[in-house]
Formats: sequence, C-alpha cells, structure tokens
Amino acid sequence: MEVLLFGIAKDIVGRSSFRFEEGDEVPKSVLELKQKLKNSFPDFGKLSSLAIAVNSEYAEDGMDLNRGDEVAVIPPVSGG
Amino acid sequence: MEVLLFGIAKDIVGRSSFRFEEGDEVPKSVLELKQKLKNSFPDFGKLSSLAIAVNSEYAEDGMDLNRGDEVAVIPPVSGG
Amino acid sequence: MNTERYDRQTILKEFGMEAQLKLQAAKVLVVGAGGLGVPVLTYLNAMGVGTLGIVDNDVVSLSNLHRQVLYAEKDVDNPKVAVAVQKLKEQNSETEIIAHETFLTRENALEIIAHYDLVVDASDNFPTRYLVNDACVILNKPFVYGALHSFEGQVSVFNFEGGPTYRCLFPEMPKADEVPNCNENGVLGIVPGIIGNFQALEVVKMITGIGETLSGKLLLCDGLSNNFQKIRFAVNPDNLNIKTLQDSYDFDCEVPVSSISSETFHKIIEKDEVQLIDVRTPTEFERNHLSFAKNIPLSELNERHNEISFKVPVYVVCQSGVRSRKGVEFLEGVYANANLINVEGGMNEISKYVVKY
Amino acid sequence: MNTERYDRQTILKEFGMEAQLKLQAAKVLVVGAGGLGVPVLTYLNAMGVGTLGIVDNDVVSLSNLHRQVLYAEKDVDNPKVAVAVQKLKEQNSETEIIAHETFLTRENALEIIAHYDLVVDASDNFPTRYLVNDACVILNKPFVYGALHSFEGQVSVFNFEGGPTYRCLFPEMPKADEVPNCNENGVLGIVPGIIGNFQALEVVKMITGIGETLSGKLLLCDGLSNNFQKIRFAVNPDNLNIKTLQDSYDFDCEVPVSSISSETFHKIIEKDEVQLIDVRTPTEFERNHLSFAKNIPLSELNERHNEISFKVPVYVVCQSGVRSRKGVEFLEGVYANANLINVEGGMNEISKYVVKY
Repeated sequence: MEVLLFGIAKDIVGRSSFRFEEGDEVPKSVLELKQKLKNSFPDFGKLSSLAIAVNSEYAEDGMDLNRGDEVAVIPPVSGG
Repeated sequence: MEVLLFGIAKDIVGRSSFRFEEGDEVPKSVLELKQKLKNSFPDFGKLSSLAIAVNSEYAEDGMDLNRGDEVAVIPPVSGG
Repeated sequence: MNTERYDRQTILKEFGMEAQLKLQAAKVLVVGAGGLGVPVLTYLNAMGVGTLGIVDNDVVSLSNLHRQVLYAEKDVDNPKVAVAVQKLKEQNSETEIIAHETFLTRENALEIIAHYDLVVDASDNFPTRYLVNDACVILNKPFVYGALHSFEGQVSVFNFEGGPTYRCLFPEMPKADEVPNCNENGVLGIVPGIIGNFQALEVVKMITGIGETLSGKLLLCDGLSNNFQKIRFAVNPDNLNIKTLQDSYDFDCEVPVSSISSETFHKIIEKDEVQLIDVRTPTEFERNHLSFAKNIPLSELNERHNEISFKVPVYVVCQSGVRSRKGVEFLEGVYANANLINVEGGMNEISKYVVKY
Repeated sequence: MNTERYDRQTILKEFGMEAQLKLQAAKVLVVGAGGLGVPVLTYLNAMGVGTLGIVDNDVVSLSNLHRQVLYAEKDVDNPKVAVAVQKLKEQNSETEIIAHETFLTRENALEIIAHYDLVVDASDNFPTRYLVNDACVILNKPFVYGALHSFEGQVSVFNFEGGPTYRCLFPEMPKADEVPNCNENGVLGIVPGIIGNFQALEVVKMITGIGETLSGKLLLCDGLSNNFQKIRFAVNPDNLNIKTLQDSYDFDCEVPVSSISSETFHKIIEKDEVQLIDVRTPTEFERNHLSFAKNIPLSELNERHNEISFKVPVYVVCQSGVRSRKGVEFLEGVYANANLINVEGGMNEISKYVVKY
C-alpha cells in the first residue's frame, strides 16, 4: 500500500509518500489508517478535517483498505 | 490497445483517443501502427516527425506492441 | 466587440465566435486580488470575459510582489482593487470592471454574488472559502476553487450543474492554526500563477461549455515533482440544502485557552515579575525579549517542559500570539491543572507598551 | 537585495535564503516575448532572478493581447522588447534586464546565448526551436522547452546535466506547413499562460536544485480534459555531439513547388489572362479576388479538381501563399505532368500591385 501525502500532511511526515511493505501490518480501513497516522505522528491529532482518497476516489472512514491500494491523504489548504 | 492523440494527430483523427477492441487486428510494432494511421488517415503521410510513446516511454519504430499497451502519438508542436 | 482582437482563439474550430460571444456575455466575480486572483483576472480580462467583479480590501505590500505580478513597486501601500482596475482597463478597455473595495463578509456576500453568473474563490483563508461556498450554494451559483500550500495547489469546480461543493470534500472549517496559511508557511511565487491559470481555464470551460470541467474532481498539483492527481468525489445532497449563512465564519477554537491582552500583561509586569516562557526561536529571542523571559522554543517544549515551574502561573509569549497559543495547548495536555496564560498579540503588541525592555 | 520582498518564499524551509541567493546570481535568457515569454519573464522577474535577457524583434499587435498579458492596448505597434523591459523594471527594479531587440538567428545565437547560464525557449516556430537546441548543445547550456497547439501544451528540460535534447524527441525539423503554428491554427489565451508558468517553475528548480526537473520527461498538458501525461525519453548521445550550427535553419521543402513571385505574376496578367485557381474559402473570395479567378476552396480540391483544365498552366493563389502551396502539392499528386505554379505571397502581395482588380 502506497500512501501519498499532501499539504501539511507531507510537512508532518517529512516526505511526500511512504509505503506499507510486505510483512507490514496494513490498516484495514480508512479510519484505522487515520489512527495509525495519529499514533506515529501526534500532529495528525490536531487535524479535524482530512480528506482521504483511495485509488483516486474520495473515501469515507468506513471504507475498507487493501494491500494494493494507493491512498492519498489530503488536508484542506487555505493559501492564495 | 488505447491510442492517445496529441497536437495535429488529434485534429487529423478528429478525437483525442481511440481503441483497438477485442477482435480488432492490433498493430504488432510502432512502425505498423504508423502505417495503419497513414492508411486510415492519409494526412499522417505528411508528418515526417512523429514521436510515439508506449506506456509513457518513448518508443522507436522497431518496438513491439501488445494488446494491453497505451500508446501516445505525439507530433511536434511549434506554437508559443 | 473588436473581433480581430480575439482572432487567434476564434479561429479554433472548437471555440469560434460562438464561444467568444458567451465569454463576452458572462459576469464573473473574483474574490481576492492576490496570488490567485491576479492571474485569474489578468487572463479572463485578456480573453474577453465581458464583466469582471473584484472583491478585495487589502493594500499591496512589498512581500506580495514575488507572486502578485499585476502590481509594481510604485503600487506598494495602494489598494489592490484600485490598482487592478486601472491596469485591467489599460489591458482591455472593452471589459466592464466592477470594483468591490471590501472584504467579502457574512453581511455583503449574498448581495455582491447575486449580480454574477459565476464566482472564482481566489481567497487566502478558510473563513472566506466557507463563506463563498455557502453563499454560492444559497444563490445557486457555480464557483471555481483554488488553494495553495508551499509548492502545491488544489483546483476544483463546485456547485456546478448539481455537482458537489467544497463541503463535500471538507465538511467543516478547520480550527484556527490547524493548517497554516501562506503568510506563515510561505509559497513559491510561481505556484499561485499555475493554480490561478487553471482556475481561469475552468471558468472558460464552464462559460463556453467546451471541454470537461473539474466538477466532481479535485486536481492536486505538486510543483516539486510535476505530479498531478485527480481525485473523484461525489455530491452529498445535504450540502446543497444550505438555506442561510452561518451566524459566524470566524474560526471557532475548540480548545479554549486562557488569554491576556498585551495591555493587561503590561500592567501586571509593571508591578510584578512573572514567569514568562518565550517560545520563539533563539534567533528571534536574541533580537529582542523581555529581560525576565525564559526562552524555550516551541519545538523544544516537549523535551524541556520540566524547566518550567507549574506551581506559579505560566505566561507564554511568542511574536504574534500564534505559537504561544500552541504552546499553551501543548502544556495543558501535559499538566492539566497548571495555570497557563497566553499573551495575545505577542512581542509585536508588547513592544508598543514596554519600549523600555 | 531587499530580503523582505522575498519573505514568503524564503520562509519555505526547502527554499530559504540559500535558494533565493542562487536565483539572484542566475542569468536567464528568454527567447521570445510572446504568449510563453510573457509569463516566464513576469514570474522569473517577480521571484528574483538576478539577470534576465529578452530576445524578440516583434511589435505588439492587437491579436496578441488575448494571451500576451504584459501588453496593454496602448502598446500596440510598439516593440515587445521595449515595452517588456519598461514594465519588468517597474515590477522589480533590482533585476538586471538585458534587451536583445533582434530575432535569434544563426549569426547571433551563439554570441547572445554565451552570456547566460540557462535559456528558455519561448519561441513560436520550428526554425528558432532547432536553432536554440543546437546553439545550447554547442555551448553546453541547459534550456527549458515549451510549445503549444490549440488547447494543448508540451514542456520539458533539455541538455541538462547530460540529459536528452530536443532532437532526442524530434530528430529533424518538420517541413514547412507540415504542422500549423498558432497564427494559423489558433490558441486559447490561457494555454500559453499555463505552459509558460510551468517553464518558469522548471527554471527555478534547475537554478536552485530544489525538486525534480522535467529532464528526460516530456510533460503533455491537455487543457480541455486536464489530463497530464509524462513521457520518459532517453538521450541519444549523437545529439550531444553537435559542434557547429547548420548552414540554415529555414524550412527545407522536400517537395519543390514551381513558384512565381507576385510581381512577375502581375506582369504576366497585365498582358494575358491566365487560368487562376483561388483556393481560399468562399467568404474570403467574396471579399476580394481577381476578376478571372475561379474559386475552388482547398478543402474541395479533392472532389472538384476535374473543373480545372490541365492542358494549360494552372496558377494557384490563396491569401498568403501557404494554402496555395498545399493546393499545388495536392494537384501534383493527382496530375503528375500538369504545369502547376504557386503564386508566392498570395492576395496579400498581389493587392500591392493590382489595386485595379
């Protein structure tokens, strides 16, 4: 599973993507992915609004995730 | 096989892509694809310079094509 | 309309005079005349959009010039709307340009937007973005969204022909300081140029019906890698049912933080010395600080909070009051019963009162 | 350098003052001050590139204004370079701007380019594009390529750190009229804005080393669908071995076509009436034509060539000589032994001599 990071999510993690490799425990749902992000990077806890896309489609928290998915983490951005 | 058309190639064919479907005879090489285009649309005969990309990689005339390939037909463009 | 002027686009057979006349008949409101608004206004004006409204109440500052390319050095300190109107008229005297020299507010949004066919959200803050969304939904006007972060940008088309809205992507406004803006976080000068141009392109497609708009798709552009992602998303019908504006579009802060005005703080420190933690960087601290302040940069608060005494009140300060608020929020999580006070306005405000320090 | 001016990009931690100083030290040449050159120049100037050269010898025309947004109505008929220099200086007085009021030619290209670190190909024709490529390869200068067609554009970085060149994508220059240019084919005003901005972004990345450039990748943008494709391509080492410029960068026409100057043609028709086929559209033909001309539009030549007598010479004319050349080429394919003559310069030229018709 590849996770692409945008906006402040990229700044929090310090890179634009990361990958759950073979053998890694992969989050089973969007909610679980969000929880994992918060555990690894507490700053995610501050973000009340975070859009998640799975395979280029917007996904609700309940959406199941699979090992081959490409997930995008998209916080709102305000700049102009 | 999906064929994406850019620049004047799109204008000649009149659409931005077309597809060789199941049952269609698929060109076996880049050269054969170019020949097919000339046969169907004589205006391709005028183009001396035409870049072809197969699965987002530049391809020489000798390159083999397969049914699942995505092919881009990219003529030079001059406008500024 | 002088047709020779638009020759190069009217000879496009998909475009033609028909599309040009649609542009000429269109009324487009651009909210914000900054990094995004400048390219949107400049190109829509050049291409022949007949009526352009501009909403902004800011003045040009020197630090705008690296990305707001309509403005020259001599325009610094002048109102953006006035400068923009003059330059756009010189560029195309056939456009009707309507200046709204105000910020978009809860009070004026519906009245202003009602006069236009289509809105471009070229603002730079969440309150305005949610206000534009809600006002456009209420008035049934489509709008083009664009927003930035550092080297990245987002573009979409909202509320267009029954399609999804901004709230279908981000249902609620983030809390204050949850996500930084350009002025705190920075932006590469060219990025708003790219995103603003994509917004102008969407406007042309919506007005003329040519091509495929970004309705239902969020375009993500990363300038550093030239990677482009299109995220599909659906309408949540609840979000089309907005009937009135919210009571307020100010940031609501879920975590209430005890605060003190810099004026009151000044009165206190004239009598007593207090425990003051300055969470700015060492470089900022060196430049100027209150004599009794202790410097623990925000980034080190996690390791160094044991240097603070929680038996007495803890005043926290930074440059403008933003980082000190974060500091207070952090310390509250660690010492739930501590007496933590944020100094509002930070050193920017304090220096007005306490020149002697 | 006034650092406050660039605050919003120097606070980006990936950028900082280090990258800003690299921009300031850089010398960039922009070839062409038209649809692509305008956004490239405007944003590079705003972002703080220290030295900018401009090569162009064109004047502003009314039909430029829909896409060349640096120019105002009052600038029409003035040289682009002079207008651009003045406006860029007003925008950023710290930039050293060098005007080359000439077209780039085989004779001056090496000398001009030698003074710069990096070149932007913002030209609008194949001869200049191949000349830029070859001169940059000879001088070992990287360059940023951008080019347009209707609603589409291409961007890449060539000859950068041993990477591929323009000739690695398109080895030889197309023949005349093989591929139309913007003036014939048209372009939507915003498209050069988008492509030019991507070129400026690549310049920043090349100078500062931040991010990933498009070296070895061709970015294809389709404005109508917002589809983006990146095509990877490799260097052909032969193309790095160019040691001298070609003898000529004029279009070479593989198919030689018998031609006659409009002056000679005028002398002939003063004495004799000839068979003249006018291949323009009926609308153009109605507007003005020679009394003895027969109108067969180029698009109908295929069905209607039997209306022409091939026993006598066939003179072919259009507005500027481009379509008539195509007409002659077509008829040559059908009647190999016919006596076909293209009237050079078309009605544009003829009308200078034969005002009486």
